[in-house]
Amino acid sequence: MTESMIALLSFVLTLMVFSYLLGDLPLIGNLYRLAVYIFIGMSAAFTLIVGTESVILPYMQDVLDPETTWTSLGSRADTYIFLAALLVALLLLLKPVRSLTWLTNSVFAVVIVVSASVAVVGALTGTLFPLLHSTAALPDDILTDFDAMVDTLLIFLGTMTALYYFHYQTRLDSEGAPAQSRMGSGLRHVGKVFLVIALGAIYASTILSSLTILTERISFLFQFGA
Amino acid sequence: MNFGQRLGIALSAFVAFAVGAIAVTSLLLGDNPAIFNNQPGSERAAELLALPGDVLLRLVVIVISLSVVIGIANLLYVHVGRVARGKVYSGALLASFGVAIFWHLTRQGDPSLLEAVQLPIESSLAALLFVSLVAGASRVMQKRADVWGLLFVAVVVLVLLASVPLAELAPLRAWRDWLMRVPVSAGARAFLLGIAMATVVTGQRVLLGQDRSYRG
Amino acid sequence: MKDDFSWLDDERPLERSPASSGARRGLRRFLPRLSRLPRLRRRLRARADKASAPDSAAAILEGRSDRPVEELDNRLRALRERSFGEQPSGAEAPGALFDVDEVLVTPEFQRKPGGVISAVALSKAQERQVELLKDIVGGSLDASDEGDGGRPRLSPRFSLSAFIRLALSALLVLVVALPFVSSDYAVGDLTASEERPALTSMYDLLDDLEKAEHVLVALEYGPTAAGELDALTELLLRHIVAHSAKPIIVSGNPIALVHAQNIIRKINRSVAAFALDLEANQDYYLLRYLPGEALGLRELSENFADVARVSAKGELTGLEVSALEDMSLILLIAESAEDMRLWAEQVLPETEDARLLVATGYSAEPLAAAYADSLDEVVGLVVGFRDAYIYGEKLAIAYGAPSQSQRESTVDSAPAGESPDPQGAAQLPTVTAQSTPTSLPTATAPPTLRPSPTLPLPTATPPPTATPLPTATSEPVLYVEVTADQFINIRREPTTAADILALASEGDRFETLGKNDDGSWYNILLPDGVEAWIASFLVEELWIAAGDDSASASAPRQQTLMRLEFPLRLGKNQPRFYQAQASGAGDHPEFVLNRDRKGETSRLEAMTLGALASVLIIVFGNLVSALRAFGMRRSAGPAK
Amino acid sequence: MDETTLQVYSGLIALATALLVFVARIWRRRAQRRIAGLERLPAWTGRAIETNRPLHLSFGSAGIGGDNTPLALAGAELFHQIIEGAEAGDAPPMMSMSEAMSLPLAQDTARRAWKRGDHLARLRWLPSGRRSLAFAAALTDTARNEEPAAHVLAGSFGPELALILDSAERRGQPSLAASDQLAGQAVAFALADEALIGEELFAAPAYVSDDRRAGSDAVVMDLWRAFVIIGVTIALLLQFSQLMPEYNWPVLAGIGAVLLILGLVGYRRS
Repeated sequence: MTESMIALLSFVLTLMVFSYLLGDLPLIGNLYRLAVYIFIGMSAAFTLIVGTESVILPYMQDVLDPETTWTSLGSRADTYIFLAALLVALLLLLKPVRSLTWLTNSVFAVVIVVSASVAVVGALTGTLFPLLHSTAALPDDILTDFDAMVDTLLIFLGTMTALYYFHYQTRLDSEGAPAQSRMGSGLRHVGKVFLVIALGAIYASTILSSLTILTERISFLFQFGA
Repeated sequence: MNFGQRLGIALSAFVAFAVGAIAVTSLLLGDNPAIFNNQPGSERAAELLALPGDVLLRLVVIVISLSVVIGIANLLYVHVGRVARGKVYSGALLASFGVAIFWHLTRQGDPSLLEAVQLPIESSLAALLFVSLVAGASRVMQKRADVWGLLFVAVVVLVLLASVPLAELAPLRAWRDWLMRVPVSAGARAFLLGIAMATVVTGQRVLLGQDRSYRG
Repeated sequence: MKDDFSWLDDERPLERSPASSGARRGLRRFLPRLSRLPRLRRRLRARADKASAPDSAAAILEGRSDRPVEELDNRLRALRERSFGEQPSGAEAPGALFDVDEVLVTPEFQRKPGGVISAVALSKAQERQVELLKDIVGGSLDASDEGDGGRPRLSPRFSLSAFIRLALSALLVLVVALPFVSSDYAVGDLTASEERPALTSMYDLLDDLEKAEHVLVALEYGPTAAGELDALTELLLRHIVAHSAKPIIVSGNPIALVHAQNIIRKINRSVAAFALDLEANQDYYLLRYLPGEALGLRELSENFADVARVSAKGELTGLEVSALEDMSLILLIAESAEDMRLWAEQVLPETEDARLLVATGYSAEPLAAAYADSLDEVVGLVVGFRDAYIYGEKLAIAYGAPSQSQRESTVDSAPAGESPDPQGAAQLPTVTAQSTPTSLPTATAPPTLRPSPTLPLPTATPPPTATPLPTATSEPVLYVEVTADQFINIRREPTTAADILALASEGDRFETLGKNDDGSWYNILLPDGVEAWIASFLVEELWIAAGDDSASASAPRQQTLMRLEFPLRLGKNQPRFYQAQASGAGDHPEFVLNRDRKGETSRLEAMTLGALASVLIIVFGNLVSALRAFGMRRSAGPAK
Repeated sequence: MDETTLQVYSGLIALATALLVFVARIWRRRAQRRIAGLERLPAWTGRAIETNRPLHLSFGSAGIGGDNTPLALAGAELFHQIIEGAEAGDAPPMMSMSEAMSLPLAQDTARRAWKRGDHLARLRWLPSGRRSLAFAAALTDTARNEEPAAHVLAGSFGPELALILDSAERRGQPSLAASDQLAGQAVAFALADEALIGEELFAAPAYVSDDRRAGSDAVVMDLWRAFVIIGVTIALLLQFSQLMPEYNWPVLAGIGAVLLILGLVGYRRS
């Protein structure tokens, strides 16, 4: 495809998507939908292509040709792993068959459990410990630098109260409705301040991100038009 | 619930528990000889400990990439059905799917279709987000006419203004930097810690064979 | 009537009915009275919905518990069930429920001949009661919708809110587009953007890369964020390959890998004239896609050697690495903070002494900063387009190119397509003939050249002898000044097939000896006395008196000398004419020098305007809502 | 903290959590604070039944295999309860996801909760992955075509959530949104009718589920939270005491006071 073709197609499709802003007008509204459906089809195709070419095909080749090995485990192990994976995938496809649930459930359990253990291990070693460590650590200049001390304490206070905000268990008041102690609800309010500030900042950053992308699109439209 | 079903549940719960214990141990402690006090042979032991996790990981990774096929099948199933009912757009979807596959097979991985179709549409949609986000932010007080809504909007406005390179707004940048460094950082940490803790707890429950998803 | 509908009771889970008797009582009191004034009623209800005073109608709804409908009058209940139950189903439904704005009766009552009304013969009084019932049903339905959805019942098409939306969108897009129309709308001082230490350390680390060092580049973004992160990616990749270091690109996003090919293609295109093509599995590596997010990354960190074995196209890469520790740096370009979290969780704990550089978009900044603070491994952080701009400026200055602010003035006057047309794409990137205001005949555009240097070059080679211009010997000396805003090539012969001796950029002046036959090339004298040729449509003639030192030794001239000292690499296998002199400039500065920076300034200006406009809209919209809510609260008070 | 220490501590915590999860099942369920978003769900389900329109339940990019596997499972548990409630109606809920591995999960959830057999056609996989705009754009069209009675978006969403919520808002469809991505949470907070922020989605099963196993999660999370807060507070105080040795006694007294207060609070609550 020539560069000018690419530019022209991009131009037209960009305008088609931007027609969403005009709302549900007849005809124009359909342009947006058309672009979206084209987009979904193509995304699916690309996902399929890359997934197949970079994972499945190499393994297939590996299985078919015992001379090559793609992993350090050796060709035979690769073959077994691949065949086992094929079997698992096949069984997942059979999930709707009720009489096989005893088998498909067990297979599904393997997939879920391996994924969950990766998530658990990652969350423990990658997020929980480092973040707690840095929250509980004092900077060296804490005693000499008043600002640093205030900031550290604020971060500590904010993190802890915001964590406490999520606390679920509570006691019941005399009428049987969930109620919280005055101190508890005070802490939760402090925590919520930090949470809402964080959400607001993230929201604004997201606006800036999309604004950057919009400027890129408009820049493209103008450069094409010129 | 009959005996067979009970047996099935017991089986899947057992498989989950066993595989979970192996996977966590292997992933967490594997490949680190220091776990075995670096004694002779600990290298080998560490490798052996890492092996089951390694194999399981590879297996599941392949399963996941194969699962895309299931997804595509679902997509095509839904839209072929719609085309049969005369929906034009689904036809466009199938056509673009076919074109992309055909293009790839005949042109040996020429990525220009991505450049010409996928990229502009996706970028433009991301650009549309700007309008949606601004419109949404301008309605926050409609939904939350309370102090939280106000605080949210104030922070949004502050951060946006601080991104403007005007000399008059320079003090705002200092505020914004402090905001990002202290309260936002604290809030973000709380979110991350909370989610990490919840992930660990829910994950452990799943590892113990206590989840509905593979039990019934 | 009761018998007609009693069967429904068994099927419907009554306890899930959205309206409570409390709400109903409130509505019973309100609605009949107001039904005479439908518009007022609607407005009041919309207001009441927003007000949260404890005794407004909305509050009654909010405070309801899911009490059973059994408490309702039996007939009323049946009527209600009937009217709901026989809605046309899902996909085909015209959305009648949401258009009940104008009606007090649900549409089905009128539409269906076999409905309640025609089935029963009613007296006048009964009819009035039915009207009342319909009123209540319509009303309660309406109100319960509001209680749930919390929005006024405006039809989505051609309504006021749709109009406001349209106006708002148009305003935002127009404001953002202004800087591209004219530079008069620039607000703020772009040069004021300060440099952050995290950016400097990132720059320094990349600048210290040695030849053949490996840099793991994690491209964790798809086309979604291409508009924001492509600039950064391209810049950082150029910086890496300029040092002949080798980027190893990985991604958990399949589309990102395809997109990466496009970015590399773009880089290649810009340096095609120097025969510097980046070759896959040699100058860079595009590894296979890592499926399963966390799982894929875990696999990467535990079995890097295996992952590095296969390229995205399923070929063997021939890469000899054993573990992630072999990477000099890890550069993570991520669109979301979650990607950064994934890397922090799955990769960093598994690698010793990893040094992670992070480039993200704005949306990830708050979290990325939190992680960067907490993790010692993170040694550099750049965020968003503004940092890309600063980084680019820094790089350009270090490599001897004019900074963007210097070339700004011509950006608007030469609006060539961003993706350069094939003509001149290679050796005269993105400058088109008509864009250069020149008094010279510009009929002959240079011969076309495809990006790949292996293609035969269609050359219309004129004899390299110069026909002296009649004026060349007269007292004022003819100079040519470069007007193109790109780096242009100065060649040994008046043909695009000839060697490139040097690069010149906008504002450079050269003493001119003459032209070739068809006037498409100038014969110029380089400062060190070497004769060379430059394409005429890229320059402008300039007469400067020979003795006029102030003119010939003016600032632009000085720039020329400086710039010509910079390294200029020729085609492969050809001797270098000029040797690299700047210490930090890497092996192949062409990668950095030939970056297309068109429109960057306008984009920054557009962002400024866009941010200001959105602040205005947000503040105004919320002010109106807050005032209305305040007004509601006060007006809803007396209804107690 | 070096790698080995990290690993050992993590292992211990994982083990302790496992024990707690096991033990927590037998504890009496206590009162929980209110989460407004979850309280709206029955009303929306009711409306879906009465108007005979489907609910739209979405996993977003949460799926088996990612780091958000537990999130997907928590979402599935929530969806299970919603579908069970909606089963009284005729329109089977629609489930969408951008991660192919959540298809079996969704299908399974639907099959368990919706006993009649016509749910298969209501699953929608859309390409693909985290922050998928194809997914969001397709859902803007869903909001228009299928007119769901309400959107329950409980999974992993990025800023693209704004497109979905915006189109739902345009058509007057109520929405509940929850995400593990912070950008998604911020968007949900501003645009959705109801938002579950932070980890609230993980606790949703404890609110809606009839499954005691899932219901005990919130208790364990609370225990961990208390542990973390107390631990970090004490760590910080100890560091202060090291910095200022002369104030050792007041600091230790402070720690004692904190523990005492927390103990008292805990005692009063139980």
